[in-house]
Amino acid sequence: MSRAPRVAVVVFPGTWSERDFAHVAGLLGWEARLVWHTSEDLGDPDAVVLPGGFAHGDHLRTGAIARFSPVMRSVEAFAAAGGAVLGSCNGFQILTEAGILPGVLLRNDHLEFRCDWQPLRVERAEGPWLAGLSAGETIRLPISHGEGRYYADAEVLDRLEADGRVVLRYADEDGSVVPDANPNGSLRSIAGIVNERGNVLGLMPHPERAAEAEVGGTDGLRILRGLDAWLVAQPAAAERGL
Amino acid sequence: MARLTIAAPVERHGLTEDEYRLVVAALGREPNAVELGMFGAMWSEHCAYKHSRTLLGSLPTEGARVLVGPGENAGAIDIGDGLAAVFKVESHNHPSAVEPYQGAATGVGGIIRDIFTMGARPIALLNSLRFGPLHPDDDVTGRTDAAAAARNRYLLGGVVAGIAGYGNCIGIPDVGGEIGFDATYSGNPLVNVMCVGIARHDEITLARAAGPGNALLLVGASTGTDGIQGASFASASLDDDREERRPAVQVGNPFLEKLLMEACLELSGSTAVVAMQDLGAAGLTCALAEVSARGGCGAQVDLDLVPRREPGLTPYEVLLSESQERMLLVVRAGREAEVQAVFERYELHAVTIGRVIADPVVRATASAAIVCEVPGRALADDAPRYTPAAEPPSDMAARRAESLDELAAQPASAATLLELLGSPNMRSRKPIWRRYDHMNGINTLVGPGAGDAALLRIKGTDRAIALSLDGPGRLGALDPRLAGAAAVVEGALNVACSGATPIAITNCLNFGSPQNPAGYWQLTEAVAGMGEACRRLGIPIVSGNVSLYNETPDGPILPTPVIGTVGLLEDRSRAVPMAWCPADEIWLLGAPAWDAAALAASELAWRRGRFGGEPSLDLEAAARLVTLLGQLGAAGLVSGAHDVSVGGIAVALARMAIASSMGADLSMPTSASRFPSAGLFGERGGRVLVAVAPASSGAVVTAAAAAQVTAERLGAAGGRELQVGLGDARLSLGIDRLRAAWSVPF
Amino acid sequence: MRWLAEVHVRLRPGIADPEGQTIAGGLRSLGFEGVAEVRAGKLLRLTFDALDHAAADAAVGEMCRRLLANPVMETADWELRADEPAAIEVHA
Amino acid sequence: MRWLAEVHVRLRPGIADPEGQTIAGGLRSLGFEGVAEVRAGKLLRLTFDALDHAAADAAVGEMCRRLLANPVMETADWELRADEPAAIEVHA
Ligand SMILES: Nc1ncnc2c1ncn2[C@@H]1O[C@H](COP(=O)(O)OP(=O)(O)O)[C@@H](O)[C@H]1O
Ligand SMILES: [Mg+2]
Repeated sequence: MSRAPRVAVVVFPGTWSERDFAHVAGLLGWEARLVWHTSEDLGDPDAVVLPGGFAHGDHLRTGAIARFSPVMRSVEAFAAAGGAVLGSCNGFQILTEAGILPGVLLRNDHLEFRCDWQPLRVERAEGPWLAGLSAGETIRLPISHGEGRYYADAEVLDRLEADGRVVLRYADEDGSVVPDANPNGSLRSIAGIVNERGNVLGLMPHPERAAEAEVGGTDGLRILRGLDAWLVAQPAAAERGL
Repeated sequence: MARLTIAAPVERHGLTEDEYRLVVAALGREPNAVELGMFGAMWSEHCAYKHSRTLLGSLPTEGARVLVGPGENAGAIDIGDGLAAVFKVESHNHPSAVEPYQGAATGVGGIIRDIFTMGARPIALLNSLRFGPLHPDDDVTGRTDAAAAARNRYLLGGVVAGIAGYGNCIGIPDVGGEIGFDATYSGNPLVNVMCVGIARHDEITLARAAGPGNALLLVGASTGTDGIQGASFASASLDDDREERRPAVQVGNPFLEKLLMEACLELSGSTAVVAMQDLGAAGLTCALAEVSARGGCGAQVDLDLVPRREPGLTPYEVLLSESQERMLLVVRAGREAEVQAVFERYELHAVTIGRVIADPVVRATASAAIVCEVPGRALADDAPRYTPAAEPPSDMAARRAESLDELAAQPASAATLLELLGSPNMRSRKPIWRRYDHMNGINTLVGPGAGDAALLRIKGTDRAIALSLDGPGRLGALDPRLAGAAAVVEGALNVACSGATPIAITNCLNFGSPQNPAGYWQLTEAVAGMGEACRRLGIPIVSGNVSLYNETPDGPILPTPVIGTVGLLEDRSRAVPMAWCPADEIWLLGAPAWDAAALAASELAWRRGRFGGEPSLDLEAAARLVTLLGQLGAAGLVSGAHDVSVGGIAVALARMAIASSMGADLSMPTSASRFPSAGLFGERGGRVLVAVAPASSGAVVTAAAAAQVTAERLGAAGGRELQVGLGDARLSLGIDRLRAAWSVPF
Repeated sequence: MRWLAEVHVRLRPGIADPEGQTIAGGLRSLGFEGVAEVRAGKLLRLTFDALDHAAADAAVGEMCRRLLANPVMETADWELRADEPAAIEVHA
Repeated sequence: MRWLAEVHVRLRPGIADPEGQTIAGGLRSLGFEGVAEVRAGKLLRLTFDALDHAAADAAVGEMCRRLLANPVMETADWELRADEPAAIEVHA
């Protein structure tokens, strides 16, 4: 694909990672467009990002109110048509509330907000975001959330595992998935999952916060950069009828 | 809920009979109940600085970089490239004592509003906290029983959760601060929050009304009975009937403030906006009085137009409500719609409640009748200023005369180092700061726990700013003047240790009642000491806050002047970490402190029940050290630095060893062997440990000599053990033991 | 006419409730050893207009289904009553 | 014997309730225009042992006063009943 990738960054009232994503998009030579939640017009993007924050103050449940914003209709359509969607932190919570991804994110088991660098084991390295990584490797990304405890009933969890849709797990420095390395009590240490087609990724960590060495790491950049290669292999959004 | 009756007596409004007479004089008539309430709030210590304004006048506030000094919502300094750093520290001590979560949360919300009111985008928060002992056995004075300790733990938990709850939700990283424990803070915790914002010079918005006919827009939350009397409440000491006298608790709404912030920042460049003022203590009354007094004009508002959260509010309540997340904007006549459109986009309503008038009065109407008409200046500027009797505490001289020789002569043992490392005032703060989002905005180069100061990059430039918020520990108990000076010096050194140059400070003065001669003496002394140090270091004070009446029936808190320091690092690739590298030489820079008095007011002395001695600090030498550190950093001569503060050299070395996951082999000079405990655990300020690559040590020695700073080579980094030789004694501890001792939860 | 609904949002049985566990622990450490279990939920008091009881009840059910409770981990039940003047003062 | 108490922790009248306001806004934007006000509170379901009804009731009152509600901004009321096997299933 010759032109710069166009990425729609959705902004709900209370979202706060949109500027950080726009900054990193700049580093990647992407064209980032901030889309306010009341608009249904994503502007013919190549990918959609739902950033972190506290949409609607996280009142009631994280993402509970955001999922009804007009923009979500377009996000659902874009995802259904196979477009690349990334929901980080609050974005992940919104995707689950909207039913685009299964399960729900509950209050951390220790009841505290947790902001720290977190090692993660890459379980599967495919799709628009993770193809640049390799399965089994350990990466480091910042986490910053009070409600990241992934929950789904056993059936759903087993299906996710069977389909290889659990793509990131909380791990320790050497990549072992152990209870002590689980920062929020997520079932099966789940940090990130994808939808059936693999085009929608939801994860609690913040890839945009790990895109420059001077702020502590670049594994996040490796994730976002995956999009470039993936897009090259894709028919243009227009051709996919979006 | 505290609701004032119209027939409320003068006392109820916090005014004395004399002050009441001044009000009558200012009005040329008796005030009505509404006006009386307005004066009561505006002339409270909290709003009027009655006991401190005269003192604050003595502080240096000028400097080449100063764009906006004290008097506005926050100070602003030039950081190059046409950018300004806008910052201020604010206290929310009394509200936090009553409802720790909301008290701390609304404190954070308030200081953030001060920053974006100036047109600056907040990029960092810091917080300085003080609590009573969390466990009875942490208190050698034996004053803390199980119930008091439980209350202190409840307050700590609530305050930290409130700071995290507000800051994390609005999305401003909390990048640093400090936390300390002492019995005098039992039941009267200190919650000081600093916010730093960045603005282009031309975006800086002041809070001065102008242009009769211009519109007064009220924006944000609707008005309820929150915190009525808050201003006068913050100025009364916390005696036991506070449960009854408590006003309605204010509840913060960071989600709403985020929208308010984004809308105000979008408007800060606009010519449609003449002025912005946030509503804080004394609510609408204070905002109207200050914008009109600053602008030399007046304001007329119709209270019926103020959006209410609940029915039945009286004019009195509407004028004095401290409902959070509200802003007052002065908008050019005819351009209201354009401003309102911006707020609508952020799902907020901006209501025109009145107009700027030429007549310099604050006039409010309700149901077409005038409910108050008061000169803005009388409310904002004409409160009386007091200089009450000042006298050192009677036992002061005796305590300072106390000798610490015996304690100082005790051998410095590994056990003592481990004890100090694990003590509440020194142990790792990670259990606290990991609850704050400290990375939002991806500017954090050095975050909490990683250095003496936080370091944030300024995107689009090569620069970074260094931020520190620090108080003086126990020095105030023995020498409040020194406490003021030492806090300024520690802030400057924290910033200098990261490679930056301190360029301006803000301060928060937390003291007891000024009506008590000892209390007022402590305040005067601390302010004098701060001023001396700032002049000596050439650092202006651009903003600040005063919190008095911090006392309980058990007595006043330790005098606690908290200093927020902003430093500038021109080339952030020159940033200096806290860690050392293999083979680095470890040097001690600064005036030697091997004498017994170096233990005065130290953690070790306090833990051993030695509350006396004569603390000191060589300001001249400290100033030279700050300059030297700037030179060494710019020349890239030091690979690591950390200032000597609580716990002394031994704890500072342990902190660097832990940060580097590497030991060091060191020996103290023979001059230290007479008073080993003072040498290793003494806390006299003005000293820094630096790690220097062997190749650079020659240059460091030369630079130190030229700067007339004493430099002492202690040894070299390496291995898994921290070894310190002192005379014939040798203290040796593995990194893992140090880290384990330091990493105990609260 | 105006109705008052008290909606109870509860965690489904079997779903871990760290908040409830923490409260139970807190109560026991305060000396209430008899506390066997605490489950934490949400209490939402809605004041709203609807034609009649049936319509009001249907509305609350709809609000719970669409927004107030997430069926993945929560259930909701409610009490509904006409909102008398008295009640208005209570929450005004 | 075993008791079941449903404690309702409510914000005092007049205390701002951002959560309730946000939920009300959310409901209205979903088309429930009739929603006048939402007040959010906590629902705590306590299972505990006490000698008799009087003792159980006193205990709950004490728990509310000491831990469950913050008198500065909250009030608490509760329903108390003996915990029958049925009820146990409900929350087991
Ligand atoms: N209440 C707090 N909030 C945020 N950060 C804190 C707090 N207390 C301490 N810190 C951070 O923890 C680190 C160590 O704090 P402290 O021990 O006071 O500094 P030092 O001893 O190095 O002068 C610093 O980076 C400081 O910013
Ligand atoms: Mg320090």
